[in-house]
Amino acid sequence: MRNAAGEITYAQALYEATVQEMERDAGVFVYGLGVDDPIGMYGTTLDLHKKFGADRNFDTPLSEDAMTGIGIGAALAGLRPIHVHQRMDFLMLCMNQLVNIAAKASYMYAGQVQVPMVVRGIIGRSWGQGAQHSQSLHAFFMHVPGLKVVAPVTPHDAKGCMIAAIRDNNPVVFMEHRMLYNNRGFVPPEAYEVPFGKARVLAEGDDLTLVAISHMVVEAIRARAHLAEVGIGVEVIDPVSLAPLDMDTIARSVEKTGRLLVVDNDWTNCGASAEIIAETVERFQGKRAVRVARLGYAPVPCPTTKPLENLYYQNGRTIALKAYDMVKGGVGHWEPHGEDAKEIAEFKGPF
Amino acid sequence: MRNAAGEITYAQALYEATVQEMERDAGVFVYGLGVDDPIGMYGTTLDLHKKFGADRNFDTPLSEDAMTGIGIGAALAGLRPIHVHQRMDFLMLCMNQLVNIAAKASYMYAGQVQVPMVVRGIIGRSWGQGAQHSQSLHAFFMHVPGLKVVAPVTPHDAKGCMIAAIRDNNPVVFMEHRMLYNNRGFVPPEAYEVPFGKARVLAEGDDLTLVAISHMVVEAIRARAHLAEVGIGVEVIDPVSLAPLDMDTIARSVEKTGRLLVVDNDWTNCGASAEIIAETVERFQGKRAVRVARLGYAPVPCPTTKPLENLYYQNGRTIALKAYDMVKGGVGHWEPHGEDAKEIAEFKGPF
Amino acid sequence: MTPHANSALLAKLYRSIYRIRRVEEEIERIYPTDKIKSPVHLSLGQESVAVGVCAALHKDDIVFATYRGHAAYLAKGGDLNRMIAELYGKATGCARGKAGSMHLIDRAAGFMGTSAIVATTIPQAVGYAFAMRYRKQDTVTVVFFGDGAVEEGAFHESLNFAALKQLPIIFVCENNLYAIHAPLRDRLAGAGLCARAQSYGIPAKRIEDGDTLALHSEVSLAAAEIRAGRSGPHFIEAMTYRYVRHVGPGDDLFLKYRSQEELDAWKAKDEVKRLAAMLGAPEAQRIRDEAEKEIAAAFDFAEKSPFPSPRELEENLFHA
Amino acid sequence: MTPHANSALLAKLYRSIYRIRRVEEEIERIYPTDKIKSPVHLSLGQESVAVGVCAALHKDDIVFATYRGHAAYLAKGGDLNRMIAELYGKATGCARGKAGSMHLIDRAAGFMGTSAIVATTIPQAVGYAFAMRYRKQDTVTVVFFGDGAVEEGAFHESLNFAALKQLPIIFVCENNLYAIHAPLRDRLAGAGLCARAQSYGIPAKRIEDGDTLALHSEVSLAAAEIRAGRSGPHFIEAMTYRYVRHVGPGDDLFLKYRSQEELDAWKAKDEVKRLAAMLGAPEAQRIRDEAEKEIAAAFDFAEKSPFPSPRELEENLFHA
Ligand SMILES: Cc1ncc(C[n+]2csc(CCOP(=O)(O)OP(=O)(O)O)c2C)c(N)n1
Ligand SMILES: Cc1ncc(C[n+]2csc(CCOP(=O)(O)OP(=O)(O)O)c2C)c(N)n1
Ligand SMILES: [Mg+2]
Ligand SMILES: [Mg+2]
Repeated sequence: MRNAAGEITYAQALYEATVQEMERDAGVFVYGLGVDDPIGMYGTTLDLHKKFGADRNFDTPLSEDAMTGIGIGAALAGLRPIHVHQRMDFLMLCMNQLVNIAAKASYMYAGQVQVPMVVRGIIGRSWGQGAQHSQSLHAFFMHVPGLKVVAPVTPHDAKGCMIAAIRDNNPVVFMEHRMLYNNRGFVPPEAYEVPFGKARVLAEGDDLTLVAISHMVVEAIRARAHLAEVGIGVEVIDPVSLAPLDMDTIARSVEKTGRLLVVDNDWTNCGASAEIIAETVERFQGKRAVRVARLGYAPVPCPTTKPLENLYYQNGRTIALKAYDMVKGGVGHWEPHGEDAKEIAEFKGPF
Repeated sequence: MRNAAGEITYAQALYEATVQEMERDAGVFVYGLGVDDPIGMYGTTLDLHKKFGADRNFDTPLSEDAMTGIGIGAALAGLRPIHVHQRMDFLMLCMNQLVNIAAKASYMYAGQVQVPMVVRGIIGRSWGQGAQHSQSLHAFFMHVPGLKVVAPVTPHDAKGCMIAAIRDNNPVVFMEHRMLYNNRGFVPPEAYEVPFGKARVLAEGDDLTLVAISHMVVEAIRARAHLAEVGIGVEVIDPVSLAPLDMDTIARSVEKTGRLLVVDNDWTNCGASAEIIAETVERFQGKRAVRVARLGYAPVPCPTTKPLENLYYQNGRTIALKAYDMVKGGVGHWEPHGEDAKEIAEFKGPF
Repeated sequence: MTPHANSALLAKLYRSIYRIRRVEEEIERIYPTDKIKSPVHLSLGQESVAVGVCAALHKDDIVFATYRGHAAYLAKGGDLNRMIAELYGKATGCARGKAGSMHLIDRAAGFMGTSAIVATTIPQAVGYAFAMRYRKQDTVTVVFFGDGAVEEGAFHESLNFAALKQLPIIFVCENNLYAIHAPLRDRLAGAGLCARAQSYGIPAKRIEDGDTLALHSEVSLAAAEIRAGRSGPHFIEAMTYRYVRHVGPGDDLFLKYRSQEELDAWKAKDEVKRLAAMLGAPEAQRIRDEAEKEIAAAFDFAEKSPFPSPRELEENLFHA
Repeated sequence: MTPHANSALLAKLYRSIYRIRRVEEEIERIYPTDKIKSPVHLSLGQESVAVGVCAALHKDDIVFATYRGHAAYLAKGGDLNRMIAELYGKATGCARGKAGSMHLIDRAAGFMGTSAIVATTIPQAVGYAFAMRYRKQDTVTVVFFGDGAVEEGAFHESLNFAALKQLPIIFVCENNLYAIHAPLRDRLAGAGLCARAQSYGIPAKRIEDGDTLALHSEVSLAAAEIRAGRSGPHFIEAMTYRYVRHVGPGDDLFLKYRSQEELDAWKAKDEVKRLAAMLGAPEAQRIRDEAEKEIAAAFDFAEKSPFPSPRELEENLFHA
């Protein structure tokens, strides 16, 4: 898999993490619609049943609600299930088990049980995914105490977070964005954990802190390049884990820049961006005046037609414009130019 | 029902609204577990089947997921269903239909269909309701574009919001707190609508704006009384409707007081309180320094034992203390005394 | 072969099935140009189910379907121009380009929409049937869904309620043997799909080989019973087969989850060919010529239509 | 009456059922004092189901149940002191007072918990059974649920999966004829509960009259088959009846959703009395005396135990 630079894709990183953990711990198993089919969930679970047996990588009936409960039951019995969903949207069928059981079991039983379960959800985008195949909805899982939520962006973090999630003794919602699957990056071949609750400062800058979530990190980096051309220095932060959330790293950056823009891959209302802004201002009030703003999905369901879909999502330009405004105080006009995202326009499946 | 002052209870107000709308519009019907039983959902649906026939007020199998879809289908056909849930917690079984269908149908089909449906959810509290019978979770519904969310606190608003919700051509999540059912207040006997998106300033004050949601409004008023004793003037705002949310009224108040405390009947992480704080600071930044804070459920599932349950919820004293701190800048110590909530301690069912 | 098939009915069925077949083939042909920027779940091979069922319905009967909904939309009388325009993402589309292939709708034709989340339209259809009964209409609701949908809890909850209230609905399960790449036998325990429905006291019938005429007569009977108030819901398991991939155009035998033999066996009993043969050459040719013109015009209409304007992004979220 | 009932078994069953009956009665008696600040869903009248089923299980077999879980908890060997302390909200409770009556647990006894959301423990039990099979254990999982749970989609999804994978689980439906105030006939279409299970190919048996011995022998057989690897899941519909209200103590006949006659008919075949009669007076009296002492001690334990300390509020959310 690895090229000369030791790089593999995001999808390969997930595969590698899963294989290494399945080798290490006989209790780890992978299940969900399509995990043992010839596509193998974009390669992330490809042929695991051939390697580890049909008990440890199996397809399920279309029964997301019960299959979630079944994972919880197996976890209560000491196994380590990984439940895979082709789209985050399908998790709406799992909310009862996730919110009412998985999140609460440990607390409710005063720590006598644990639910070491990983729920992988893939975020769809582009090519007319539309209203029901493009949601992220991590705000739901962040809202409920008892769940952990991670959204790694790089192949390195995908592997490390997956290993950490599998080893975690609590339910972890693991968010993957389909548009990240083909990204390549250096990934150490051995097993390692990326700890939850540690944000990454991906690029430094003095003028504005740009926190971006999941695939929006890619757009944030494009925005940073745009802004560099006009002399604006942006610090880009990837929280990696959303619950727990590393507010200290974000606050440290805002301490320096005085400005915070949060770009989410989700709606803003009661979203992760609201949380990060609220927590930041609670910390800084009376100490320092900070400028804050949020960007996210347009406040509607996702339309399928390309011209509207393009407007629905934030991108390097819209982010750059907002940041420019925040730094320049709304004075002056600017039109960022240069490369736009290509992976979106070029994407044609598999779905 | 009415006493000499023209007062009825919150539960009676809901009943009256429902009867008046059922009389006005033959398409309105009420369904859900227990709605036609001898308890009649705390009286709010009592004997409606006797008055309007079994088609218009009927019990259902325990099938919340499909029964939600069935309501949506009936609404698509032009009826006006009211789906009643004894606990908000059960709505976790309805998320797929609410989030993936009800919220999206109008937009997805470019306005060719509408889903005029009311989803009533009752929030449980006290007497050991515990982790699975005490959740509010309105943040979920606020997060998703296409749903309206209301949480009336007074009998007057309960009636007016219910009538408005029934007449609304969109899905409305209607939140009722069980601890409000016996509260009495003046309610006009004729039909009227309380418009969504208009907050109420329940009491004026110059020092701090206190936005409280659902049952927390009652505690906010207690907190205001405590604070009045030490000369702190609190403006209490009840948003009434959470989506749409009347940020203008809140901002107008904060403009005056410079301080905003939001108390929710829910967790704070990615909650309504995060949204209100974030939106407020986005508006005021650069114009005026405001102090903000959030209070809500302790960040755990709800414990059943009384001593812990008492700590789990905010109350008049905890709110007053927080407000005191915000006004006094953390200087000085104060112990509010006086009456505490009685309805909680005295509550013994029905469940 | 049903003895009652008269030639008018045959012509109607052939017109419907040929048109759908050719629309799907045209979509396949156009797809590589990227003009259709949307996942398409083609009905190729499965057309006869929608055709046989919908031909037995009245205009004011209501149909709900799934993301694999082109055939049902067209068979129920959905506007072809607006469907192709929808696939192209154009403002003239049946949902102004906001919904794509997975969410077709045509209210005028009684086609109430589809969903990309498996099994979700089943309860909606039951709710629509509830409204018909509530209003004492003598119309019928039909809901199409795949064999995979039967595994979702919502299917059961829906059947139980429909049976309890004896609602005017026909459940049509398009059993194409697979959910994506997973064969039914790996997903479903027990005595089969009809047994599921029967456990709710719902009369259930399995129709083999995608037999258009058998489906037509079965649904005609069921609908007549329902309209006459003599029965509640019916369940039909329509055996059928998908010729191309789960999503997108083209063959998928290389994935090896199904065999060439299986595919060939189904193609040998292709209903488009069978109905053509029954109808006879001249009549069939006339129908084909007409359809070709209409289809070419529809793609042309879609090509020439404008995209929605940016201000439509935030429209239609709520109704006043 | 089962011919095989020997006196040791009878004594065991009577000990179990009498103890549960008296615990529930004591809870009823204490309840008006408000020392139990928790909704209680009493098993009065229904004890025999848990007793008959659990007596046929091994200690390392696993049981899941519902908010109406006192009987199953005790029958499986759950600690009585810790249960009463839990109802009192004390730190010595089986969940340190955090869970109350609706969420009992005793891992040492193989009682894995309950849920206040109907039907939610069914898939968890299936998952636990999956883990047993995964590890090639010869243990069995039993899940108790009410007749109302059968209407939830999760029930069907769970049965389908358990049957597909032939998991070591026994589904025990406590059919007490009502879900709160709603009679089963108003909620369930079709041929009854066993037919549902059978449609998944799961062997199903209905046991009448809350017959403790019949339940015991049925579960013994099913468990033996499962342990021997000769069968997958079994389904048992246990007919039973609730003597008091849905929640809380006391009579509810005044609500008129059920009749005095119905209640009397069930009380006439009360299993506590029946087993006492079969066992004979001196032995039964000895068992009763022992139980009374134990129960009194348990309430005393609960009374004297401390409440959890405030710092426990935020403990146990996560595991390290
Ligand atoms: C609730 C849900 N789970 C999973 C999926 C992913 N998915 C899309 S189509 C499909 C297979 C459905 O099979 P079937 O119902 O037989 O319909 P077919 O595609 O064969 O017509 C699956 C699993 C989905 N869309 N919705
Ligand atoms: C999912 C869900 N829906 C509704 C309720 C409210 N509720 C609590 S108990 C109950 C009746 C359940 O009846 P059944 O399963 O027969 O059990 P029983 O109480 O008779 O033992 C209902 C409707 C709930 N707790 N969970
Ligand atoms: Mg299929
Ligand atoms: Mg019952």
